[in-house]
Amino acid sequence: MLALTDFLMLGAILFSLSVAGIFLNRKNVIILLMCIELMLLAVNINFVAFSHFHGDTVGQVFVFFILTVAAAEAAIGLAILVVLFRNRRTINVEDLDTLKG
Amino acid sequence: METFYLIIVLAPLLGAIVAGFWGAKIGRAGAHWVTSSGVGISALLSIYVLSGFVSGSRELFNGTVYTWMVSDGLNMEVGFLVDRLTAVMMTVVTFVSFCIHIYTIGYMAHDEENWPGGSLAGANSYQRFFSYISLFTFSMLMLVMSNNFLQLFFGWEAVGLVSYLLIGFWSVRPTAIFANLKAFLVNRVGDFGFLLGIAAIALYTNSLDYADVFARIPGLADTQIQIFGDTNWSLISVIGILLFIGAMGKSAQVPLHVWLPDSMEGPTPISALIHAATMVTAGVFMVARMSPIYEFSETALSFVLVIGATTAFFTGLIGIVQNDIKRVVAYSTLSQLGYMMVALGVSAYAAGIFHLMTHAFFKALLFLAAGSVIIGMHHDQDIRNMGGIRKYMPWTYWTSLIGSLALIGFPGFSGFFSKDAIIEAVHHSHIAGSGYAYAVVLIGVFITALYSFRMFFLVFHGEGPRDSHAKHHLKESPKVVTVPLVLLAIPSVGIGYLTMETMLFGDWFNNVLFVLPQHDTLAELGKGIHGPNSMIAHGFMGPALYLALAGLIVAWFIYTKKPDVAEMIKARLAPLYRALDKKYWFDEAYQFLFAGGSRGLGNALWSKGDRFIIDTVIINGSARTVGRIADWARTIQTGYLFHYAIAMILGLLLLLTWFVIA
Amino acid sequence: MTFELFVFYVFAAILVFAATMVITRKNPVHSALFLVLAFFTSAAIWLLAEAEFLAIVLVLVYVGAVMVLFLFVVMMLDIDIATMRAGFVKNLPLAILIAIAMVIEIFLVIGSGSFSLDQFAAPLPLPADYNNTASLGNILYTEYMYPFEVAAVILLVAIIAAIGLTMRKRPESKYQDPSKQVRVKKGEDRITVLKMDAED
Amino acid sequence: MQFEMPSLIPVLPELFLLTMTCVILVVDLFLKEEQRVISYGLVQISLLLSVCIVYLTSGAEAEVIFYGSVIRDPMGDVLKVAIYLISAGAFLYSKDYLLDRNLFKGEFYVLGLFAVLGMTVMVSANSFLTVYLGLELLALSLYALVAFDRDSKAGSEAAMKYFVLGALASGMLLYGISMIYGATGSIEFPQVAKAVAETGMDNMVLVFGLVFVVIGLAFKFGAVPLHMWVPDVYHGAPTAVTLFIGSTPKIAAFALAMRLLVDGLEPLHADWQGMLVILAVLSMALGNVIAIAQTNIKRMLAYSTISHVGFILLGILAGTSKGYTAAMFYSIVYAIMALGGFGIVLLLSRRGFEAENLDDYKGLHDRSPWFAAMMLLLMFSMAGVPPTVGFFAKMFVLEAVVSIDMTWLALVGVFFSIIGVYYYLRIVKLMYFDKPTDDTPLTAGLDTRIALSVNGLMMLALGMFPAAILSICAAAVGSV
Repeated sequence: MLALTDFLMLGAILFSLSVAGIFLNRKNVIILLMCIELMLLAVNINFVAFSHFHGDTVGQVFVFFILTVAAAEAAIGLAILVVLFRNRRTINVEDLDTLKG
Repeated sequence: METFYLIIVLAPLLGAIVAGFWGAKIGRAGAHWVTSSGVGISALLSIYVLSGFVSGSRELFNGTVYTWMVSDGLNMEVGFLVDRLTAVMMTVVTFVSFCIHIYTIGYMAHDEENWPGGSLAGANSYQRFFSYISLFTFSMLMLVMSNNFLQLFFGWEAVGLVSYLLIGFWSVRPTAIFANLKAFLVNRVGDFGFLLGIAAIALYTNSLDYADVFARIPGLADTQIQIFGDTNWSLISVIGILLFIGAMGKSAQVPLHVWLPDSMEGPTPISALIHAATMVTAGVFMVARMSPIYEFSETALSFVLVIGATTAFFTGLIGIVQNDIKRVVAYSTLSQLGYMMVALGVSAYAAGIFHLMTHAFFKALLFLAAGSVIIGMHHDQDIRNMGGIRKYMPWTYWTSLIGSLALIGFPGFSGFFSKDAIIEAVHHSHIAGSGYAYAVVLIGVFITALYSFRMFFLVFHGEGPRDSHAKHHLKESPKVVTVPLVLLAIPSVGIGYLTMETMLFGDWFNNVLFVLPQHDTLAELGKGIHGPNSMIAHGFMGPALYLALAGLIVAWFIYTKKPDVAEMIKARLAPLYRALDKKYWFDEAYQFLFAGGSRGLGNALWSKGDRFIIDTVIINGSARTVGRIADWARTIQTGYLFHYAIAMILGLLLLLTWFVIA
Repeated sequence: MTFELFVFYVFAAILVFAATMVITRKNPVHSALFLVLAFFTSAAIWLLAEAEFLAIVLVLVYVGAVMVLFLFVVMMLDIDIATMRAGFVKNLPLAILIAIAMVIEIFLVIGSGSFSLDQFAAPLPLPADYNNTASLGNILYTEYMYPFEVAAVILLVAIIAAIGLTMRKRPESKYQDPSKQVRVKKGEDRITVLKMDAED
Repeated sequence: MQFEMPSLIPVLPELFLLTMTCVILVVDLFLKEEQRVISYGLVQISLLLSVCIVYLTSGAEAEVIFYGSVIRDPMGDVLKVAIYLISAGAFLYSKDYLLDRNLFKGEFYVLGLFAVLGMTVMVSANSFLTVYLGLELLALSLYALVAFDRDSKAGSEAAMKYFVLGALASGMLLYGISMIYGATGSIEFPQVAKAVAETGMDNMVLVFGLVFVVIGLAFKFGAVPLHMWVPDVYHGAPTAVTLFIGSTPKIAAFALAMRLLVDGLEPLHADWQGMLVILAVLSMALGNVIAIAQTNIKRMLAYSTISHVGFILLGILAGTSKGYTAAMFYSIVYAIMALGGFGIVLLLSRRGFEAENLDDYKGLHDRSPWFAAMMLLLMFSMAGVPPTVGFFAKMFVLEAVVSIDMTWLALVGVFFSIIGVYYYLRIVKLMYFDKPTDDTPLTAGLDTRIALSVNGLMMLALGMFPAAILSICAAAVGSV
């Protein structure tokens, strides 16, 4: 039978992959944004699974809101990205180092 | 009612703030008007309060104005306790302060001459001075009107602060800076004891409110505590002595008296207001206020008595050999403070407060008169250069005479009643040390008369000033100086006669000062005395009066008739003279012990190693190390997003490992 | 192994593969497309968990709108892909290490039995006439009215922010800005009078 | 399903502010450039009216509405009032700055008000869902505000960093929330607390979820090691935005901590206390030490923020009502201090010139003795020199820590705040003892001058009468 643990493990792997992705990617901010989407997906899988096994819909409602917020977040993130690109002509993560120390 | 008392306290503060912050804007006249009217309002209202108590229409007030904070059940509040003792103190403080405000207008009129040209600190010094003395009045009122130990301590420190500011007022003079430092250091010793005393009270009674503490003290009378090893100490004695150490600092009792004579480096109005009339009597007021504590410890009372008597006698002796007009008055102040402490020591609290009051008037008068002479002499303070000033400054002369007579306790003058009451109270006391104290205060009377009139005759009688230039310029001081002299001369003469009955023997201090029946020396004394005239008559039967007259006559004889006698005595008693002239080497001893001692220690250590360890390693080293760590640590902030992310993730992993897995 | 479990594992494997591709591709367009794949597979997994409505929303909203936005931006920005992979291998070991540490820690917790079938029995399949959308809608507009409104505000913020940050008039077109002209101050902005010594 | 329309009175402040924000958004469209000050006026009026509405709808009893999503209690009311007032101050200070840089736009105020709204939603949240949405509303508005100066390279860089790290942190927070939901089966704080108390403390999953929640929370606070965004964002953002980010969000973060940790996860106190100890010690140490090496005042104040956060965490981790009171007092006082500190930075900046370097403060006393004195008070207060209010804020926190027998922690706090005194006093030294490098007169409107003076003098006044705010905080916390 499909157990709760299976879903959670899947979520955990996705979560770890997205974390690794944020660290791994030093060239392209867009991929960082995608990693964040991936991380939210991991969380959503957790919520859907818990909701299924608890037999209530609260978890699904939460996912609904996370999706909404993630969409808004993506919009703002991309807007900032565009501004950044216009100012610097690059979206290389390694070039974002004028503020430090 | 609260608002009414708040006005009394806040009016001087308001004046101080206005004159302090906007001194440059409102100018000199603005500054002295705003501060004088603030203090004037307080003085009028204080007199109104006092008259209310006299007529019996005013009730005791004890209330909290503002709860500052509550910590572990300990209430820290601002509150007022206004009873008859407070009313007397308020009136004395505000009245003297008001006189001094007016006097300062004349005294500081040419203050810019005291500063080198272009000195930044000298800018608006006039306004600043007024701001300080008003601030002092506020602080002193906070101190005397307090109903709890916290506010008492606040006032205690605040008057100290203003006192430091004013001693060092002429900050371009190295002597003023030195005196300032000395006052600061010596008072820290006293404050340390005071703070420990308050802490002990808070610890054992869990309250800072006077009424609560006093209610709990009888229950603690038998409590013993262990401080060092297994020796038992009576808690009340420890508290009493600790608090008194604070009073010794503030009221300049031996051996913490060394700062007061040096404090004369400050402008004369300050010497009158702070270092004679009010602040230095804070210790006396405090002990009287704490009478419900002191009454339960004869040890503490004896301690107070012996210290007071020693101060009264030995500092008076020094007064005889001083040549600086202000220092003579300063030593006389020390001696009189000793008298007040003696009164407290024999539980004659009322007599102590009574002497405090009369002394405030006549000593302020004497100081202001000295200041008037100094103005006339163009800031020459050496009495050997003076003489014959009587002709030039009649107002100053007559008021000085009144002040000096009051000081030596001439019958009918205010000082007579207060000093005689103290001496007689000591006579009736039986606690340890009272025999020594009685002998000492009696001789003290002779000495007081001697130094007071030595100064009086040297300044006002005899040949004119040696310096003909000075003579040429000598003239009576302006009205703003002489009017306060007259204002102060009136109570110096009459206040004793008018109030002694009620204050000493009447019910004025009932429920305010607490005296155990077995200690009640004043009641015993009161049996034989009915009214002021009876007290004067009684005075003629005791030795004190004759000693005072003897002192006066000796002074007259030596310093006007046979000046060479003084030289002869000086030669005969050379060692004693040296001891007095050097003030018993207290300053030298302290210099040696504390300043010199540490210097010797420093020399004893290998100086290079010392310098290396202290300067290089600890001071510079730690600063440099922190700086270096800071420089290194900021490189953690690389500016790279992925490093920031990994810091977050590592933080997460750290907490996970620590709290979940482990 | 039941059919359900088999389907789950297949989709899970595809999902993990897609996610790995997302973070390792050098071309952001590829990454985005793998992310789309990841969303599709997880939508399928959500169907297994009987969250039909969310599965549809994920495909429609996420794949249909958000990912398209991503692709749009990727293509709009003129990015030099050639330099994109330098230093990638250098960081790989640490990244793998961190990911593995993370996975192990999480597995230790969720694999400890708290979420096993003994604790959480697999729920019975819901009746055929059960309407996931209706039941979600029922509570969304009643119990969760307040969060719903807040979410609406969040979307409004996103609109304002995105427009405010990115909308601009083309800089190369010449035009006058009257408000700027009006606000020029006399001395400092317009002209500076230089005092110079007359040369001999 | 029966649906009962809940009473809207308890959320009236939020509703009002939302309505007004939308009104401003629309009104602003029809305003000419030179009439833009009308929007500004509307913003201030709405904030002040919101304060009044909070006052009118307040009450000693806590009310839970919207099926457990929202709670209105005295703590929330007090924090909301503080947020409204301090935000109003922030908008006031930034007006001249924005005008000088062509940033005086309606969107700034609309986004700012949405951020305020987000904070108040957090403050009155009663479930993980509401908290999360409030948090995102705040965060998204702030991301946009940081990038608000579209032509600033530093601004867009800061915004990007803030965005990525913020999204990462909220992902972690959500992961934690999902675990807690899984373990307890609820997302409403009272039910969660009940379930946690029943399942017992040794539930590994709960602690696991808690770690993620604490991490998300620590990011919002800017506690070490989740502090990296703070200096870069403070530095890169336009100073007007830095002022805003530096002040009220600390109050919101405190509310977040109270709601999550105390309302929701109180039974796990022993666990989160340990975590907060680590974060607090690291924050106080790193913040105070790195601040010494800074030459840019915005960065310096950013590191100083980190160290202050350490102190706020100390108060929270005490876990007693005394500790919560102290932390609440500290966060409100800190917001006021930061407002004043950045207000002075704004005051010294002018068109084409940012007073960002410490050297720009040289000889301020000669240029303006009054504002030098105000800065002195603010620096003293941040350093914790008596009798300014900063001293009492620190003292109350330390007292709370000592009273739970963690004296060593208090000593650590004292040690690092002594190190911290150095860099605050360095500013004082620069202002009073160095010669000014430029002597341009300060150009600021009367409103800014008055507000800054009040702000500076408050340091002293609140120091004299700390009980005024402390008793309010104590009463508010007592109801939790």
